[in-house]
Amino acid sequence: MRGAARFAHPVFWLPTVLTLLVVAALWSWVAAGNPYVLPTLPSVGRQFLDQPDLYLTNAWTTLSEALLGLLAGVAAAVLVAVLICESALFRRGVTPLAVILNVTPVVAIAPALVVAFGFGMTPKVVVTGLTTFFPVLMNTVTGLRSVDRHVLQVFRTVDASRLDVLLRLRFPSALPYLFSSLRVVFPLSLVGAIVAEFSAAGAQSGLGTLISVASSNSQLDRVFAAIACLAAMGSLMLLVVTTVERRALSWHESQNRR
Amino acid sequence: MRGAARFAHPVFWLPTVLTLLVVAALWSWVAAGNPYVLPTLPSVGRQFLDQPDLYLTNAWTTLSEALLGLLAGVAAAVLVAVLICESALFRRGVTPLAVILNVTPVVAIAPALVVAFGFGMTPKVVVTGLTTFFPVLMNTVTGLRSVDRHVLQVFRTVDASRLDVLLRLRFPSALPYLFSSLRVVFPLSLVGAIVAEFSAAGAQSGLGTLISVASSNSQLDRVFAAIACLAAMGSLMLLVVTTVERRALSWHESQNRR
Amino acid sequence: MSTEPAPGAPFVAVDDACKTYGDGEKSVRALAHVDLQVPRGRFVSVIGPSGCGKSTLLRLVAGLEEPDAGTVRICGRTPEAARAAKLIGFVPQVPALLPWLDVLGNVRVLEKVNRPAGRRGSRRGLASDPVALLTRLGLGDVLHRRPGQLSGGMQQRAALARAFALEPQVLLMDEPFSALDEFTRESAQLQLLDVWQDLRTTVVFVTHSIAEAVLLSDTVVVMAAGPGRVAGVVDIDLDRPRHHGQLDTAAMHEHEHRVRQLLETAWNPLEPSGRDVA
Amino acid sequence: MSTEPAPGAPFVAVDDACKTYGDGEKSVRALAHVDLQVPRGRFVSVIGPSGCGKSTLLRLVAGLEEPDAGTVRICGRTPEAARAAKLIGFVPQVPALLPWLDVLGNVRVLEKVNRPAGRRGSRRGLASDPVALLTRLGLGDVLHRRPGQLSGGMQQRAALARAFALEPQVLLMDEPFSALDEFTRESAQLQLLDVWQDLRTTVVFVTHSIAEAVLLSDTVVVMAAGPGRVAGVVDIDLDRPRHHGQLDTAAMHEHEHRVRQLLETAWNPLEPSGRDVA
Amino acid sequence: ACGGSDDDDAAGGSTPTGSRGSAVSAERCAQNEAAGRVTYVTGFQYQASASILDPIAARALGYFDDVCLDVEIQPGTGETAQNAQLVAAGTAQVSSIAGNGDVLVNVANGVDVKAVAMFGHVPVATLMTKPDITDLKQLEGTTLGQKGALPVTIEAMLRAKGVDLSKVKQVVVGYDPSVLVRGQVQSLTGYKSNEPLTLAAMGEEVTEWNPEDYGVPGSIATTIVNPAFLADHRTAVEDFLRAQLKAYAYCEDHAEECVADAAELSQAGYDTDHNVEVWRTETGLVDGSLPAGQVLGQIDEAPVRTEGDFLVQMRQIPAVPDLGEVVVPDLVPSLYSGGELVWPVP
Ligand SMILES: Nc1ncnc2c1ncn2[C@@H]1O[C@H](COP(=O)(O)OP(=O)(O)OP(=O)(O)O)[C@@H](O)[C@H]1O
Ligand SMILES: Nc1ncnc2c1ncn2[C@@H]1O[C@H](COP(=O)(O)OP(=O)(O)OP(=O)(O)O)[C@@H](O)[C@H]1O
Ligand SMILES: [Mg+2]
Ligand SMILES: [Mg+2]
Repeated sequence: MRGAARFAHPVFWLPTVLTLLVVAALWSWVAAGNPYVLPTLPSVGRQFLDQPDLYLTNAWTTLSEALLGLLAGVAAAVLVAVLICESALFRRGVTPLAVILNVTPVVAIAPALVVAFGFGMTPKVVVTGLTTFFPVLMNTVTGLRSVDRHVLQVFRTVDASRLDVLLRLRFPSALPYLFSSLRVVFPLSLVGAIVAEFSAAGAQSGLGTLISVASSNSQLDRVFAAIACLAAMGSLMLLVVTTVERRALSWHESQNRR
Repeated sequence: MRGAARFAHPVFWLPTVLTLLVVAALWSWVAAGNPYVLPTLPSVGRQFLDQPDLYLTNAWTTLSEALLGLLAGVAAAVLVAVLICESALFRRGVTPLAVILNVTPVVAIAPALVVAFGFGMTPKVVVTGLTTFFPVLMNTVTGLRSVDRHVLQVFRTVDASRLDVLLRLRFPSALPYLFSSLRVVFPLSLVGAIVAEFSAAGAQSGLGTLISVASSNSQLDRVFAAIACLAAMGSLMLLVVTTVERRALSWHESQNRR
Repeated sequence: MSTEPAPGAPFVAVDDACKTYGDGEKSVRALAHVDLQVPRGRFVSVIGPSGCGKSTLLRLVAGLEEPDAGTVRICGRTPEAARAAKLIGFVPQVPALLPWLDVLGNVRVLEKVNRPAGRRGSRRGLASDPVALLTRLGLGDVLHRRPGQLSGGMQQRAALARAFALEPQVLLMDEPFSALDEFTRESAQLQLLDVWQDLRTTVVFVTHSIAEAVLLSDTVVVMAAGPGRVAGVVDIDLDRPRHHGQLDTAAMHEHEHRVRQLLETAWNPLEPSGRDVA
Repeated sequence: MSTEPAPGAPFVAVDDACKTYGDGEKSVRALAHVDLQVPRGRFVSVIGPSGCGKSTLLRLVAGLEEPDAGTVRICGRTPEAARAAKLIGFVPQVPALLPWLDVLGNVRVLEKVNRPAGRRGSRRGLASDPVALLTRLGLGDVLHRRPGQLSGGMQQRAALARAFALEPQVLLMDEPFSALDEFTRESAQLQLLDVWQDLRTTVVFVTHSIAEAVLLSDTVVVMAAGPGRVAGVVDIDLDRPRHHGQLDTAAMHEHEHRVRQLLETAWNPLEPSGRDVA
Repeated sequence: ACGGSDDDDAAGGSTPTGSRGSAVSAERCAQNEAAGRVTYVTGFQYQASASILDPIAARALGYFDDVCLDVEIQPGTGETAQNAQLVAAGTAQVSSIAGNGDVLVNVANGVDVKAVAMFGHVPVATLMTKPDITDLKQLEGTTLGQKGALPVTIEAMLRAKGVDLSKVKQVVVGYDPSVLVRGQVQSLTGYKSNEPLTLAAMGEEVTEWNPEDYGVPGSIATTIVNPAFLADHRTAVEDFLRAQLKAYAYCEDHAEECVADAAELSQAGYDTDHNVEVWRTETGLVDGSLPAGQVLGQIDEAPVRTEGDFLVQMRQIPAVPDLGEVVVPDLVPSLYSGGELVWPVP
């Protein structure tokens, strides 16, 4: 109830709306002077009105790739973070690998991905997973380590198993860090999915494919309509994470309102 | 002294070396079966031996783009994080914008970047900056808010100025979060620079350009030699961040060794 | 000096203050209609059962919480204005040190933040020499250790030094000696009395030790819980300076006894199950 | 029961333990050649000036720190083995509650983590009913509040309940009542004595209150600082059960006096500048 | 989620075809079916280029069905090296690649594919300038926009005209051809069948400088196959090309219908009008450059060698690979009889 009321209050949405209006004004001004660089806002809007289905179905493709990739990437990152945190040997072994995966440009390994995973959705999910992996890994490692010394001592005096320390102590302590990274990777997963659609053969649909096709035809209005979809999805994902975070971290200083 | 000795000890480097050996073995096995997907390691090595200059100069170009972008992106992110943390209005206004910037694919805004920044290094620095901006922003915001309640109260009783609270209290409290994100964005900045070279205007050199040309010619050995450069640079950057972090956060739980 | 209130008016005045934490079903009434008047330069101790709202009252005076009803005035001003005038020194119940600074740094950082207070020009030895201050508190050897490397009592003393160094007009202290042994505590008490007398500081001092309250204070305020309220006030009309040798005098015992009685009535109705188990 | 040591052997034995924190120039000698023998079922208090190494000693016994030299044995085993056998209950100097769990959750989580101890089968009321335990400690109304919503004393009592609920064979407590008022403290003391007598628990109890140490203990160990060492041991040969009414008896005073004297000599050489200011 | 080959509705072209196998003998049908699913990767998405639109149409028209082929069409990303690698790895069996030059570069870099057909005999790349440029020499001291690397054919053209390339500033531009119109670059590389059309549609007038006018060799749309697949299932490759060529001919007359088929396949937005133009332009280039006496699709060693020598000269490859190993010249001619495509196949 209070949550919903919060959203309805002008203080909540007015700044957002105002910023968007300012951006729109700036946009229109630039677009008027540079019709080849930015499409006009009405022409972008018309895209949605003319073919809502086109954007909905492609957005859905990209969103489902992004969400599956998120699931895989976040799960893998948390798992590896746990292993890194539990074993320095593992950390030294795996960190260089993680960096390699992180800096390898997708376009370079796109053929390998298609060979390994076929033309379907899998390579896109893999790319998205790789994109989300590193930020979550780094934050979760720090989070798992940021355990209050005294509480850890209490747990150690009762000979808490590593699993208990992990699940009941380290994991909750890591949540503020984990959520910070989730706020990063939820929107970022969309970028991962799009880049995968750009660069791996076999992309039949998705906003990335749409942007790629539209830009090869110089259909600026379509490109930017797709970007608008992405921005909307990204903002929504961020809102979801923030809302869950607010509930899950009500005990943490970072959620104090002043 | 102790730092240097630490690196020299086998416990430090052996796991890394072992992992790399295992990866190399796996690699060779895959490359033998699929020479079109992965080049053999000797052929990659030969690339370096044959043309060390090529890789050094291009790596330097990419590195300088990445570092400049990092500087800009991290500075902007910390600044915006401070503003967000100081004003809820600003947060509501600016967050959607940040998401839009974060999810916009570089390829789509490449023309706009050219118009705005010309063909030089600037558009790459801008793209790199945008890549690094969001992770740092999100973590720094959480960090600036994660201030111990009691310490904050003490500061408030002496009517500490916002600036004092920020510089002397919030900022140090945010350091563990900031460093987590720096560990992410230092390697990530290389990806940003490369993507910029792929898609933004005016790239004449840089590992991204090298990869893009080589991969369109199926010169896998060259592609992977460039990736090896990236991985080496990324690992080095990570090592630098981690070392600085260790010193700067010696007071923080996350740096406890067990 | 602009900090002088109207003559006769109390320096710290809490009028009919109420404070409830949270809302709805889960709300907690921490304070109900609490009055507290502290004339300038007075040393007032607040004593009461655990959870009765002593810390809340102190935070209210410091302006760290808003009362739901009633008013708080320091020297005739709102707590915010008093903070802006750099009148307040606060020792919270936990040491609340900055973990990234050493002991000396922790004392100095608050001085720096409090800078405009320096303009009063009345600075004496204290603030200008935090090292001496820390040394007197027995921390001379650990000036450059970080809080994480200190014992509990050392942390508490560092927090104490930090507040003393501010030379505040009002010193609000929340169980500042709870982690100190008898002798270190005595030394710290003496130093507190020094600060108080030299600066004519007004002190509001939360403690659980009846003896300490009686020894140090002009007035002991006894609070009761459920909800937090003032159960009684005991004026300690003993001569100054007092010293620990007086602890066993009849006059002292008499006062202690009155405070203990008040406290017992304040405590008893609350936790009926507490005492009958033996 | 497998936890029985060889007859006559001390249950908790610290032999010639040394502990230095850090290394190089910045090192701190916290303990030097400390011996401590606690027979099974004994109640031993440790008292000493702030920073003399009491907490360090307790952490050494709990196996949370390794001694640089010397040995620690609990029931003939290493602290690690004792922990594995779920013999130990520890109340640290700070409450160390989990901020994301409510009071009840904080008590239960440690029980769950300590699960194999349940297999001892000897569980009595305590652990099986944490709500009753918390109610007796005056926390019956705040079972579902989180640590951040509790007063300092409430947090300390929650930490106390958490340790009691474990029904440990050895209870290591670091100033567990420091944030409690006189009456709440008395009630908590009584409950501690209950636990101790019912379970034949061996207690090592760090406190700053001489009266408390004398009232509760069989033996008071007085420590001195610089570096931390045992300055003297006072056996309290008073009858059990004792009660607060005895506080003013001559026998009690006599013991208190001896402890105070030991403590004073332990304290005095350390901070020569501390007392001469008056 | 792949290909359109699962939805049978897509076969509803306007020319009704016979049932499965109607155009082949039972024996050949069995041979083709033994090849299993044939994966074809297009050059770029479902764009109406030669070797993209025609296979799509062949599927839609049911031609593949008629020859008992189970074809799956996967959209490529425009990075034709990826197509070559996928074919060499066997992930795809057949693909289209920009031209012979690309085949040679890939093969020279160790990617093992065979070229079985090609369509146009001119380079597809072009250099656009504003009309005020009347001599390429004028480009010295100006900025040239390209898409990642200057196409060798353009480079050769510029060199042939004596342009000092060190005096031309090269920059990489995005997909947006308007950089030329806005004067940010004075020349811009592109595909004859894309950017000029786009600019024309914007109403902008540009000059196209075509390499073939300066004696630079080139080709459009070379079909590559996996060598092992070719060895094991030659009839399948033959009949794939047969169906593709038949569809090519059909689409020359029914451009709108074929583009509509592609549009239907494309889920990511399709500019039908633009693509009809693309198809018309490309077929014009293909047909216009077909050497006399050759059949459509025919690939011979000679033009490939010319391109190879050219690439060696331009330092793109160290040496021309053994063309006997790369080019399969006899496959396409065998599809014809007396200049006519054989259909149905006996
Ligand atoms: N983690 C640490 N690193 C370095 N020095 C430490 C550390 N913990 C404690 N010390 C030092 O060891 C000495 C003993 O500390 P300890 O906490 O045991 O004292 P204590 O007797 O418990 O004091 P208190 O009564 O104030 O709690 C002190 O000088 C303290 O500064
Ligand atoms: N932030 C908070 N949110 C909710 N309830 C709170 C909060 N702070 C304090 N309370 C409640 O208010 C009451 C008074 O707390 P307060 O800390 O003022 O007690 P206290 O007298 O200082 O006790 P102690 O002697 O134990 O420190 C308690 O019931 C406590 O649970
Ligand atoms: Mg309190
Ligand atoms: Mg201690």
